[in-house]
Amino acid sequence: MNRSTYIVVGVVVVLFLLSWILKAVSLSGEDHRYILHGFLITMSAFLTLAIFSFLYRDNPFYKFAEHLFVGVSAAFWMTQGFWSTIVGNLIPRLSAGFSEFFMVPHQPSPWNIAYWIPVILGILLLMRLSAKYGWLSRWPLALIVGTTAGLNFVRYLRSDFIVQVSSTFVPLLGREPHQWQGGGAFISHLDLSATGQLAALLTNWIIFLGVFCGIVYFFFSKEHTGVFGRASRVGIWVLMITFGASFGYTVMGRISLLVGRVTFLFRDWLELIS
Amino acid sequence: MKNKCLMAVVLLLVGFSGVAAEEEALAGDTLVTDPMLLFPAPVTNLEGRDSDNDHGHSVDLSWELSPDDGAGQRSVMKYDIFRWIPTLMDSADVIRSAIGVALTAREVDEVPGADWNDTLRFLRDVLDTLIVQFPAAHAAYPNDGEWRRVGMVPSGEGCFEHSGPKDRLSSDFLPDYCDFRFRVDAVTSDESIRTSSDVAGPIQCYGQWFNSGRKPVLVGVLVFGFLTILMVSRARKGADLYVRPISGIEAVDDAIGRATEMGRPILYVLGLGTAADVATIASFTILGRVAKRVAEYQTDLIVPTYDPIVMSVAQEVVKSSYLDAGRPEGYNEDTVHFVTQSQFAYVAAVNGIMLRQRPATNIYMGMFHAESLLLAETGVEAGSIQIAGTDQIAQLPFFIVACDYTLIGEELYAASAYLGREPVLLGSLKAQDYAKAAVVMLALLGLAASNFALPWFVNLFHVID
Amino acid sequence: MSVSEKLMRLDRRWVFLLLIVVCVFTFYADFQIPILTEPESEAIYEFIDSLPPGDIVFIAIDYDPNAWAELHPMTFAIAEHCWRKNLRIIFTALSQNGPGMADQAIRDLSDSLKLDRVYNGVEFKGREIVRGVDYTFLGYKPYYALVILGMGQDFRLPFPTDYYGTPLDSLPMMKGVFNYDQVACVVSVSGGTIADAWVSYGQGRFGFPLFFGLTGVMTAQYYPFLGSGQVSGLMGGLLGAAQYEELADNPGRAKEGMRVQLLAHIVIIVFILLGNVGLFVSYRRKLKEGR
Amino acid sequence: MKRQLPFVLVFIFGVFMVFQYFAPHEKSERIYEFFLDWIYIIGTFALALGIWSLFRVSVDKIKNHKEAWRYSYVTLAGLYLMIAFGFTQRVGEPWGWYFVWLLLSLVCLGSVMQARAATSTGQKKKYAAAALVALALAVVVALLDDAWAFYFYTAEGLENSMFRVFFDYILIPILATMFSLLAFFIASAAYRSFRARNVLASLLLVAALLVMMRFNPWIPGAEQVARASNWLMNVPNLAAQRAIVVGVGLGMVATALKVVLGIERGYMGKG
Repeated sequence: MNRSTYIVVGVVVVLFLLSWILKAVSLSGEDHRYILHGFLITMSAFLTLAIFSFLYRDNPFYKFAEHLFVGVSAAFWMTQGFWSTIVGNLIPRLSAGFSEFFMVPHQPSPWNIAYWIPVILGILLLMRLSAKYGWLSRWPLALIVGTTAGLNFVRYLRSDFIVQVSSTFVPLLGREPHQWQGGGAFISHLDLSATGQLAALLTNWIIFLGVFCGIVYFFFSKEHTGVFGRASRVGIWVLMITFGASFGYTVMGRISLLVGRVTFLFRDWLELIS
Repeated sequence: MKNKCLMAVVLLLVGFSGVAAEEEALAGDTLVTDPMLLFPAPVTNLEGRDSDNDHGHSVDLSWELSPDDGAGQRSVMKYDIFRWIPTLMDSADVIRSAIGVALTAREVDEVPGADWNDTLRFLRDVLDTLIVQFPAAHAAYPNDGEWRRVGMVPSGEGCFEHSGPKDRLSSDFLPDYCDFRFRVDAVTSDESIRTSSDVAGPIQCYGQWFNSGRKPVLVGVLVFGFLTILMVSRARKGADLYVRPISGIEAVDDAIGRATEMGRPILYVLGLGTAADVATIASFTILGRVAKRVAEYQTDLIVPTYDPIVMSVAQEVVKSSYLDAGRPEGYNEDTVHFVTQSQFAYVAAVNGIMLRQRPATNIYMGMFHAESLLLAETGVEAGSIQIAGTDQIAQLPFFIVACDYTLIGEELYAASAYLGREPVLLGSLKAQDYAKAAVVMLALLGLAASNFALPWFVNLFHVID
Repeated sequence: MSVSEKLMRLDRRWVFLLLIVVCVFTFYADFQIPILTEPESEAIYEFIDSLPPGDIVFIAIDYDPNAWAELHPMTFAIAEHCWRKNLRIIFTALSQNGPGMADQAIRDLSDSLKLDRVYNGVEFKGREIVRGVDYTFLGYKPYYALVILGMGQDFRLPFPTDYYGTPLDSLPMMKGVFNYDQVACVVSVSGGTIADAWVSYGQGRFGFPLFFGLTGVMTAQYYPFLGSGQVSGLMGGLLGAAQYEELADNPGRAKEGMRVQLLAHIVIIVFILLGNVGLFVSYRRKLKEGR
Repeated sequence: MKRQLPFVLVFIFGVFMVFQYFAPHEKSERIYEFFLDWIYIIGTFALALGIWSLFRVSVDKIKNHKEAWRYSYVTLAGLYLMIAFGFTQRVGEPWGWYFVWLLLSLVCLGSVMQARAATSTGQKKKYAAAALVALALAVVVALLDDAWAFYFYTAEGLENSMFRVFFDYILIPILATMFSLLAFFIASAAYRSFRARNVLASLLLVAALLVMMRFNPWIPGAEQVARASNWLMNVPNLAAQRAIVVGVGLGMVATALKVVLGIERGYMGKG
């Protein structure tokens, strides 16, 4: 760290203290722990700016915020997991004794014995820390992967596959399904207004062809040449249009997040706007 | 202490029998027979049967509307559904409420003692013994039991589903395998003017072992499973299977080479998925391949992980790749390390790695959410070559914009097969393609069907849950 | 370095700077912008608007505080609309860090309902919003998929008591309300994969009308469900919320936010155009040199 | 055995889950619920692995003075503090010596680190001594001060206001700010890569521009742009999404099947 760095750090520290004091003073009216809260608000403002400073370039403040964030969040999730899952979910099922120790209502049931299995598996998982019995940790993995794989197998077959297929059954000849009364009727019913039958049909056709070409693009076991190639080319075009569109669509959400932060800085910290 | 609790329970029993009595007054079948009044015609053909495709505890009732439904003076306003309930079930209810009281008592009890638990255990045993006797009690119809209203439907409706929870502790628990008897009253605007139907029953409810509504899925499972197994076995026999080149994957090897030349590490990000997510599983296979190359070229590999289980699996994978490459000594436990299970803390840390250790190549494969662009843009800033692949459609645009190569959706899964070049994996890829062809075919047929009035075909795909 | 190259190789920090400037500027500038509504959000508005008083709307506040900026406006707009129409609401908060925020939101809402207001020319008298009568807040339970399934059986399975510990049976509005059958529609305002669960575990199994309020990034992903009829209408990001506010004639956070949105978008568009101008010019030069 | 048994288990569990989907019966339901619970519980056990790994890496950084090693102290401090908050609880109204105690215990841990990292035995001794002193003081404070207490046996810790405070004032701000960086990155990414270099890039560009202008009331033909972008989101988007979803869906189904059948084994460490 060279001299300029020290100066910058020094300035920031001074500003921090200044903000703390001012904040505490301004809070001292309404709440009695104003010193603590002054510090906390200043702290979160500091952290916010530290992260933003990353936009300029990597710097000690960002490093500080980053490392703090990692440590705190890791601990947060572990503590949460312990209390909510182990104590909240498992202990009451294991034994009355444990439940009393952890002061959670015991839930007796003939099936409770089954809850020792995850405990054993969990311990097996920890085995991976030992070089000798590490291989035991594969059993719990087997349970997790196996069950989820089985679940995914049917769930996606149903929701992503069958439903989506059946929903491509769109009318391409008439406004409503099941109403093909032959060419004459079709022509006579055709109206050309923007919301009319023709428009609806065109939409359906485009959707259908889009899906078709898209699926063609995802064919792996056939060379993309000739008609097939052209179809897959159209497919990738459709994909690109979609990606462009949803990119543009997302911008808005991201800006709102920024607004949220700026609001915090200006209203809660600097109190420049009400 | 224990006696105290039991006292409380006993008191409760007394109190509740009183309540039960009041209920009777309300519920018992009250046929006012006054010649001056015109009673509506009763409903006919009252039928009940166990509801389909469920776990039991539910009965479907249906009947033909009373002729007076919605007709002038004697108009029927609603139908009351009655079930014959043996008194035994009341005592069960009492026990249940006693259990509830005991539970709350244990909550507020400042010194939690085992005796509350004993009481609860005792009560639960009593409840179980009672529940065991339910079928017998129902069989005893019409002795010691009474008709209770279990539901009502407005006039004009000729069906009712009488269902309860499967939890035997809840008050409206509906036992399986009991001979229920039902009766429907046609009620006029004046509650007291009603006509009862004939009694329907005995009707039992029970759970099914097959949900017939899901046949289409079953067919799908069977067909797809068969297809895969067929293709894999063909591949094992050594049928050569073409897989079109996937640019992103071609690039991986060059990227590793580049990193070696520059003497800079390779960053492999497995994303936010759990070890069971398909994307992550595919990513593991790719990681294995990358790690093998890295081991051969003696380049550094950094794999920060988000999920501890993913971490342990990834360690397995990398370790065995180093073994395959014949450089077990080159493997270091901390190559794959855990960061934190918080999305943005993870991103912050990975961004830090990118800017400080300056990896020559960043590979993102797996499940990504909002962090995708944060990672990719920082990677650009750090001047790394970036290869991404995810099945999260929402994140594809960002990878496509910010990375040099992107595996779109299914390409990620295909990649693992393409890399491994193992016939079995290629075989299953082939199976997927056939399935896709089938999709297109079905879609075309379906279109034809839906346009030329063949609803039965469309209905084949209708999954009832 | 030539002008065209400059245009193409601008340091990205200029973009950042300009964005910040715009963002801050809008806080102080005071101007309004018109909002154009779209059928996706109109679908929701019209459905809710057409419900008779007393019907129950199920609003799932399925997001964490970090999606607050985008999704809160939707929750506010819809809930206020419902209450102004004397509909009753069941809230849940199926997202881990959500409940506290949801609770606060409900309080704020019921305060704002005390005021008399005029929407679309209709005069609405302010009234007291009573817990258990006008709404029930069920709160949070882990494993949302299971919760959604459970509520299909009976709300009392996952939530024997509401968020404040009151047994559901002792809440007036929950009398005779057991599961989705008694609910007019479900609106899931969601910032994550919970939306999927609502489709596959909720609507897929119990077939109620399902509406989504989604963050901008998710929206595109959920259009297929709109097409396949599994979802009956959706609001995408702040714009969706603003449209609802426009429809309900209830300008709030979203319309406020749209001002920043507009300027920020313009900034980005301008930069994109600059880049392409640079590209175009350099092409032209290459062509010239080619000759 | 070592290698095969896991795959047998995967097969059994996988097949059961498939079976369960078709069997609404109460018994199959119950087992299904068990499995779901188990997974969460095992996952929590795994967190311990993670924390251990994080700890090891940080300590290693400090020991070998790797890149930005000083900051690893911050990580460890954060880790320790948050866990401490999770298991302690204020009893009296003021915090008493709580923060002093935290500080002392931090100092203690810090000096232990230093002692381990130290090269010369002299330094080692110095740090070890410091650690012991700090530890002793911390114990004394913990014993004498009754304004707060350890809670190893109830979730009271989570009620500890400091746990909440750290969540609200440390985690949430950083999290939200990291998230909001996206606003900038999305802009720079758009500027850098939305260039009409070739057909695909142009399509990307045009679509994006159109959608980004959709609610801009000041451009000519705002109505039409809005309608056009709406059409983009509804028609081509719908088509592409569906194509990808079908592909991805199939891929997932296939991979799931491969896993259940033990064809895909990469995830168990056989790259």
